[in-house]
Amino acid sequence: MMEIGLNHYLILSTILFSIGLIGVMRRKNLLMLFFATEILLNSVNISFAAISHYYGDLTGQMFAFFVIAIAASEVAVGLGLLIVWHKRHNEIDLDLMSTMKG
Amino acid sequence: MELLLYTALFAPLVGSLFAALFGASPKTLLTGVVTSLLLGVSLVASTILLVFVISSGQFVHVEMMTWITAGDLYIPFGFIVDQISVTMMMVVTLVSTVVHVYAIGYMDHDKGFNRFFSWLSAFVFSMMVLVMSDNFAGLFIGWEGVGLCSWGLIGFWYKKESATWAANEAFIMNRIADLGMLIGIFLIYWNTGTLQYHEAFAAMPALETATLVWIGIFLFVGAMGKSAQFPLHTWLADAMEGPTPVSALIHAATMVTAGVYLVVRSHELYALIPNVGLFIASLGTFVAIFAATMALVNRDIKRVIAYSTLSQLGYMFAAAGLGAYWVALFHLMAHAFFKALLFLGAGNVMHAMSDELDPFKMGALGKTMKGTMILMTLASVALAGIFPLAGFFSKDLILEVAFIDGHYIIYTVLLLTAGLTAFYSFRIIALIFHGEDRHTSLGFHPHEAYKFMLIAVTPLAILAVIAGALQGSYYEYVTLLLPSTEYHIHSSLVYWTMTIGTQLFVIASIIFAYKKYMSKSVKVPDGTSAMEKSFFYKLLINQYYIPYFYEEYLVKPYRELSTVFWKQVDQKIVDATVDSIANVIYHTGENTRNMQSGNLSTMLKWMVAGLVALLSLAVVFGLATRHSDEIMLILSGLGV
Amino acid sequence: MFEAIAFYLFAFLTIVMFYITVTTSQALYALSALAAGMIFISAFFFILGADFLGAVQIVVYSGAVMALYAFGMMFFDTTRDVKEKKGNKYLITGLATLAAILVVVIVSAPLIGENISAYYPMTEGAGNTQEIGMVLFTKYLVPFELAAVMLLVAMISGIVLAGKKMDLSLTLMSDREIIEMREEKNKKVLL
Amino acid sequence: MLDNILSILVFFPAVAAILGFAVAKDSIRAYGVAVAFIEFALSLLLWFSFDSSVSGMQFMEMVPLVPSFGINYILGVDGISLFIVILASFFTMIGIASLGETKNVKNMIISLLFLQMTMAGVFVALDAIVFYVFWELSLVPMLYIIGAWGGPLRIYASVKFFLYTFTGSLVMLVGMLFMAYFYYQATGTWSFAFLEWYRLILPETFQLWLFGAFFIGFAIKVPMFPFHTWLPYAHGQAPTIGSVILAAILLKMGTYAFIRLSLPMFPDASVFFMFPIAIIAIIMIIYTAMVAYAQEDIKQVVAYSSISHMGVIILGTFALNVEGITGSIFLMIAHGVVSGALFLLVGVIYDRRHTKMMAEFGGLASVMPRYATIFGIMLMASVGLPLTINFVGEFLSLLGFYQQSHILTLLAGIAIIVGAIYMLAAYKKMFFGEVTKEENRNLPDVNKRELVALVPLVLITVWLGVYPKPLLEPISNSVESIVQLMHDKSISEEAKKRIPNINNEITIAKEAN
Amino acid sequence: MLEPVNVSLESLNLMTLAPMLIPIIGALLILIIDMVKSDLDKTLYVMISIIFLLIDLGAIAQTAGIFSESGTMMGVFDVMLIDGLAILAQLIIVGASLLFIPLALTHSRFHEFSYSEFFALFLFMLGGFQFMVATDNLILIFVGLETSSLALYTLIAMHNRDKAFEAAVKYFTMGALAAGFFSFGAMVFYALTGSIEINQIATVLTENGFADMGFVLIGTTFLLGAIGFKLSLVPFHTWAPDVYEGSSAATAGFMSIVPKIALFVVAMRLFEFLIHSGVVWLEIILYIIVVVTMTAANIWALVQNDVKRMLAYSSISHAGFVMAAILIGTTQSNSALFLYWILFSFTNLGAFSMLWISRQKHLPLHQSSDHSYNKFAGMVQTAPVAATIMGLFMLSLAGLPPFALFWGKLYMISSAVSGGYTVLALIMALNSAIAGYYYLKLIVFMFMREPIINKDGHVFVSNATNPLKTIIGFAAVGTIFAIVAINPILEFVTALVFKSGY
Repeated sequence: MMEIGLNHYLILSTILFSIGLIGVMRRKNLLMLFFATEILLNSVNISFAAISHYYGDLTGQMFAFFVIAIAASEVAVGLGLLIVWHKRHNEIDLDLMSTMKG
Repeated sequence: MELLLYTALFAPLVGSLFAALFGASPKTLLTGVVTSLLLGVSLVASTILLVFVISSGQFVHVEMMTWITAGDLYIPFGFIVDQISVTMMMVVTLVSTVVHVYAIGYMDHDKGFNRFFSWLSAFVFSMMVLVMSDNFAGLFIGWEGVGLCSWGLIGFWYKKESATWAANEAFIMNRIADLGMLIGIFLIYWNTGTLQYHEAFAAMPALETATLVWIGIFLFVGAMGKSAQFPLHTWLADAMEGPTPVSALIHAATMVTAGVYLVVRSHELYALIPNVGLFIASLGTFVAIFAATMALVNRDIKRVIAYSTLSQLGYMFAAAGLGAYWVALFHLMAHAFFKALLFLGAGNVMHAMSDELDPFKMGALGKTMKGTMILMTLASVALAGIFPLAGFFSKDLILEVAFIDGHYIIYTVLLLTAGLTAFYSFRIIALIFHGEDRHTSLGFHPHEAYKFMLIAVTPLAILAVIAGALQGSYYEYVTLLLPSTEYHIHSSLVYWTMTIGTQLFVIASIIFAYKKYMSKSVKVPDGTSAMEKSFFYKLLINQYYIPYFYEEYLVKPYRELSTVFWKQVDQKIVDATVDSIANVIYHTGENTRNMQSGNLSTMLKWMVAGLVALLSLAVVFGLATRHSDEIMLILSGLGV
Repeated sequence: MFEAIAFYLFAFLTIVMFYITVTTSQALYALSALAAGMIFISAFFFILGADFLGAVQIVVYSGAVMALYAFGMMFFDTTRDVKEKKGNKYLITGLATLAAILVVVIVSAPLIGENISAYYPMTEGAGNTQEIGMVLFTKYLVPFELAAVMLLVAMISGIVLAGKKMDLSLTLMSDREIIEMREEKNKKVLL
Repeated sequence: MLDNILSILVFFPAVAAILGFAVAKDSIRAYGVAVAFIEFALSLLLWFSFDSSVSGMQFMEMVPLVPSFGINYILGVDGISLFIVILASFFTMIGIASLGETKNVKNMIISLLFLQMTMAGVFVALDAIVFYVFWELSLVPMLYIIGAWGGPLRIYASVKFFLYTFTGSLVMLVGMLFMAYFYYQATGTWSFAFLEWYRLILPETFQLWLFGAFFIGFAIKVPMFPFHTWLPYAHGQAPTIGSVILAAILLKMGTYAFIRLSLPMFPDASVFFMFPIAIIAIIMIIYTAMVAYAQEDIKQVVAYSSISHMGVIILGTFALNVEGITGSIFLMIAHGVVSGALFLLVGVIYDRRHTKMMAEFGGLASVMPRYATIFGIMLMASVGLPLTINFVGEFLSLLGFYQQSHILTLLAGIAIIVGAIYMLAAYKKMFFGEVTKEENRNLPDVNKRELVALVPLVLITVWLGVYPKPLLEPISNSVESIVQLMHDKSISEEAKKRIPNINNEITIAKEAN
Repeated sequence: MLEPVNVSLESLNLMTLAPMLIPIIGALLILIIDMVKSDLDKTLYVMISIIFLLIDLGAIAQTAGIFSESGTMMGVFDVMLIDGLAILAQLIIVGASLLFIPLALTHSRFHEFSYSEFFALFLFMLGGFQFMVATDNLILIFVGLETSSLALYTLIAMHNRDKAFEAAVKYFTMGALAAGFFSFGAMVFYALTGSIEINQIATVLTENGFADMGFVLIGTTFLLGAIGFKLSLVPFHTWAPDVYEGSSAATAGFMSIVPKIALFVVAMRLFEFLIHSGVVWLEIILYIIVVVTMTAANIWALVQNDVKRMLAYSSISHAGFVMAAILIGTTQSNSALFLYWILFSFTNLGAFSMLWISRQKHLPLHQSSDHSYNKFAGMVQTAPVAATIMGLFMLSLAGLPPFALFWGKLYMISSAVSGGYTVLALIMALNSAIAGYYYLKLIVFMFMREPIINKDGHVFVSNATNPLKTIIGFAAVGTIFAIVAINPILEFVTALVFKSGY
């Protein structure tokens, strides 16, 4: 228990990941939704770092590094879309974004 | 000889086609004349062939061309002229020639004159094919051919509902019988490997009896249809809707006797299976009396004659069934003559009475229509079997046969029938020609038919008189082919008592008929008289309620069942199932499409749900790994 | 010992922070909670000796990303409460916890990591950053370059989408209108 | 020329159809007739250069399409397919010649020519995939013809027709692929060639499954009870020409396929399924005949009657002896001629009165005597009167099956009774009795254009009824080889007993009794 | 202290990079041109893109040549992996793009094409896809995936109307979630094996005999989620219909082909070894997913009333159909996958282009959406040729012989049969029967209905220019005469697939 093993980190990141999932599912505000997606990516990063630490292998950190990069660029595009949408409708509520269905 | 054969065969066809050319166009006397002439030619040819066959005692056998060949099946168009077929040919050509000539006069005013002759000659052609063919398939061609023609001729006046109905009835009933015949043919083929008469019959003795019995029965079923034996007899009476010459030719002289011909033709078969023969004989006897009774009370000349035909056919079958094939054939021939004569006479009467058929409305026509009266009386006498006319020889012979073979029941019944025959035939004679004049009051102005019509029928009259004399010589040549069983009652005493007894019995019933129906008291029945109320009268006048039974319990159910099949089964079940499958699929789509709500967070939920589902499956699998072998079993079922 | 304390502490903190992020109805709280959470995560990196990663985490996230978001928030003025009609709460939490449990169930099983040989082992006596650099510019050169491209793409996208040119849509204008617009523009240029 | 006459026969109409787009509307009919005539002449040429004594395939052609997957373009014709091909081209010709439609007739004729291509293709293809291609392709023009020129329910009818048959044939396709895979396992090379497949002897279980797969495809096409319900709609809605081609040719694809594929490839399965199928056939015969009797629409009567006749064909096919199969093939042609003619005749009256309800008519015999006569002849042919074309086929089919089962044949024989019943009843309703409806009083009798189509059919009906030899001989030859093949291939004792060995058929037959 | 590493250029084997770099260079060039002189006409950019794509094709052919000699090659520190799959996939990607890019030359102007960035992004996206297929390194796959996805989101949004934005946002958000899945899955595998290179993972896992089955399954699940999202497999498909409807017909057509083939290759690399090393669970899962995807998508497509949306569902169903190949996992099935996809790209691009050229800017009243069915009513009378061609594509999609897609279906089902999946084969066959209905529905509308309001047929080709017509003609010819090409394609594909050991 006091000895922190890999599993601790894995479990932690799993928990964080599911928090992210909760956010993804319950957020109706687009911006908040993006926050949740960020959480998803970050939670994974933790375990990457942990694994690489416990294996003494750098690949994990590499992956984490790239994940960060990806997250950043997603933010850029996401905000772009957000702005365009907001310009048009002055709101970013998902429930009002369902003209196509069936 | 071959040429003659072909002439005899195809002359009627030519005539028919010729008449058909004018089918749609208005009446031209030409057609009638030409067809009659061509039939004359055919008659002459047949006669020469007859002479040849008699003189030389050998056959004319030709094979025109192949018809059907498949696998081992080989069916040619082959024709044979031997004693049997030549007899039939004579009967057919002779009667039909007469009828043709007669019809020229009879159909004088009819719009469908040309059509009529076309059909009539076509009939003769098919009849010739029937009797001349040398194999069962050819027989079947003629068999169906005459069926077709009789359909066309019964329904000749197609505007009359009753006529067309009768036509269809006749056709369909014959079809039922034909099925039996077809099966018989199949049996013959698969057992003997051929359909040629001589080969097939040659092979038959080798077969076991059961098969032979089946063959015999099925063939006889076919015969029953054509010869209107019980229970397929109803169509014959209805067939009287057709023009009278048709009735004379088809439903008295020729077509209806085809059944008898078939039995005679395959005597070698029936000789092997006497039990079936006995059955045939019994049925024939039954029909004989059965029909005679119906004839007693009927109030339609033609129907009366039709029933008498039926009963005479019964006689023939009785004879044939008892193995006296040549007798049957002989009676067939004789009967053809006088019955045709009778019909044609009736035709004259109809004409005179402008198609009135109820004898009670006539009476005392003898004054205006002497010729006809003489002819019909002659025919009736012959029918009744008074010495020395044809009927006597042929019919009494049958009685003797029955007696000698010791089938006393058959004998008695037939004897009784003879009496009935005499009674009803003279009943109508009396009603038509003698007694009070009942028709003028009803506004009929009868007149004698054309001279040439009377002249035309005289040959028949002559034959009806003298045919009996030919018996000896006839026996001579026909038994070259048929089993020559001489029928002689050994003690001449018995013989004479029998013969004279029969004669007396018959004469008595004739006198009774005259007494009953020449009296002044006879008047048009109005359903009041005690007799008409009596049960038996009703039974007979309604033909034992058999047509009613057919209508109620066969025709109607069939019609209703068909409708049920269509409306309920086909549309409500079969088709509905197919459509419902499609609909189920479509509606599944309709109902589930709102899963795609278009709302983003719903979509995200779906994704997560999918993930979770997979994860839980993963756990399940993790647990299930230890049961992996069972799982593999299931998967193999899926084809994994 | 120290590690354990640190782990549990930061674990607790991150969980709380992220929980706030996804639950609060105050955009501002959410944002700050997210930022805090990010920073705490970088703490894990430092614990695990991935210093470079930690640094990047702080810089990129609490720097760039947060800045972007903050900018975005000002833009939308989401300081006010974001009203969200809740979806089926139970479903959501249910799904999430189920997912968590399932994963945990399996993950908590000890991992058989014996025969794992490090492909890019950490070399003693070299700083984490150096090692990273070494691997990054040899093995992961291509991904790195591609990541650069990706960022470029992201940048272009951001510019294009947020750009003024999107304001009037040629897609929705009939061709005639487009022509007129063009002429308008040319006039302006001439004047 | 003769070396690849089959290819010409198949693709000439298609090419002509494409060129047809360029022809002006008003003269397209002449163009169509010309093309169809040339096609017909070609098919006749095929017949004359066909050697009736040879039982095997003739005019074989072979072009590799996808050699790596064993798909080759193989054509060939034998006695079985020859006459159906001729029939197809013949009907296309008279169909176009007697075309009544005027609404964009151009599309109609072009699609007819395409249809002609597919029909020819199906019957001469000797490679499963090529066969399948034409088989499926034939749906498209028919879909268009029904859907574009049909009656009020035309779209429902056409789509039903398409999907129903499409589904069936997809199952068949799986069967084909399985067969090919089986061949691959046996020989190590892929092949879809029928003649290759013939040489394959499959274990009985496989035979049963594959037979089933193929059966679904064919049975829907035939159509066999209970898959028949698309047919009444298709016929009821289709324009005259559509019904004619459908009844005359397209339905034959199914029965032809049974003979070409199912029997030689799965002899044991054929024997195994003989009685079930025979029973289905009998149901078809009697049940549909009764349904036909109940109809009020003359066209529906003919439609159901053709289902009933198909029943006889199936029965003959599954007699598994030379007589039966020969009979069934001949009956295919016969039924093609007769039902085609009947549909044409229905079309004649429909053009005049724009109704097909029999109650609307009555007494036509006096108004249109020529029409009545021709109808009568065709009716008698359909009823199967001797010396008409149908009789030969029905006789042989029933005769053939009699060897297998007496009682079933007796039941099937009821066909000749029920057939007479509904046909005569219909004829009576339409032609006999007094003319009741005013508009019927002065209908014009059949005109030249219609006679052009009808008279040849009448002649054929009688000619082949009297002298079927020229057809029967080649057919019988080819059939004998197939039956022999089946006998040699069959594994089970039952099959060996049921399927006659040509060399001593009679003795076998004797044992059977 | 770290000693400096020295690497020889040969060992880098830079040739492997060429095909990916070319489009990227092209993109940069476009950007530069735009900087130098703005608002040049789109035709210029189209042509530049085409040129670079052609060069790219050449480069791929080059690599193909090398591959055929020396077999699979790794490059640049073994990150790049050029094998048959990579080559085939790149050929399809670039080829399809060649068909797609000229669709920008429409008659009426649309917003996206007024940007030079559009073309730049397009080329970047291709680069991303090419990287994805030409490696087995999860990092590179991930980065490539994101590069192309981000570009794609933007392309969709640039159509610049509400539906387009909605589509982009939906796609983007779900994409982000999918990215989360992907990284998690990769993480699990990394945790398992200490490597993120598929073949390493495979070797390690097989060494320890799948000891931690649990971990494997989780990893697979998450990766399946991510890949399934891109391949629009049920239940990860929900984005597809909306995105297809929202984006322009051209983009939709492109989306139905190119991203999917890239993902198929990834899936093939990833799942093949799992299935073959007896992860029965995955087999079951894939079986279920394949069947459900095919069937459900078909059933939903039945009830659509917009052609484009219908085509969206239909391409979902096609994806499911093709996914079966990965489930079956024989050489035949894998080559069937490529064959199918080549033919599919012809037909589908043709169909979408037909929609594209009939795109109106302002909808008449009777038309609920851009391409609602009743828009096409009676088309054969107003625009016969167009109607015929459209019908042709529909028939081909329905798998009617002898048109292109039939041969794909044929070979695919055959591979199922020979793989022992007879039941699956039957299900596939029956599904094509269901699919027949909705393709037929359009044909019925075009050929058997009367026009709603009798308009001239111009609307159906309003958007057409010669380039577009050429493209459509090309697709049509390809669809009709596919049969002549089947054999060479099949042999080529099979050879490559077999040589790269799948």
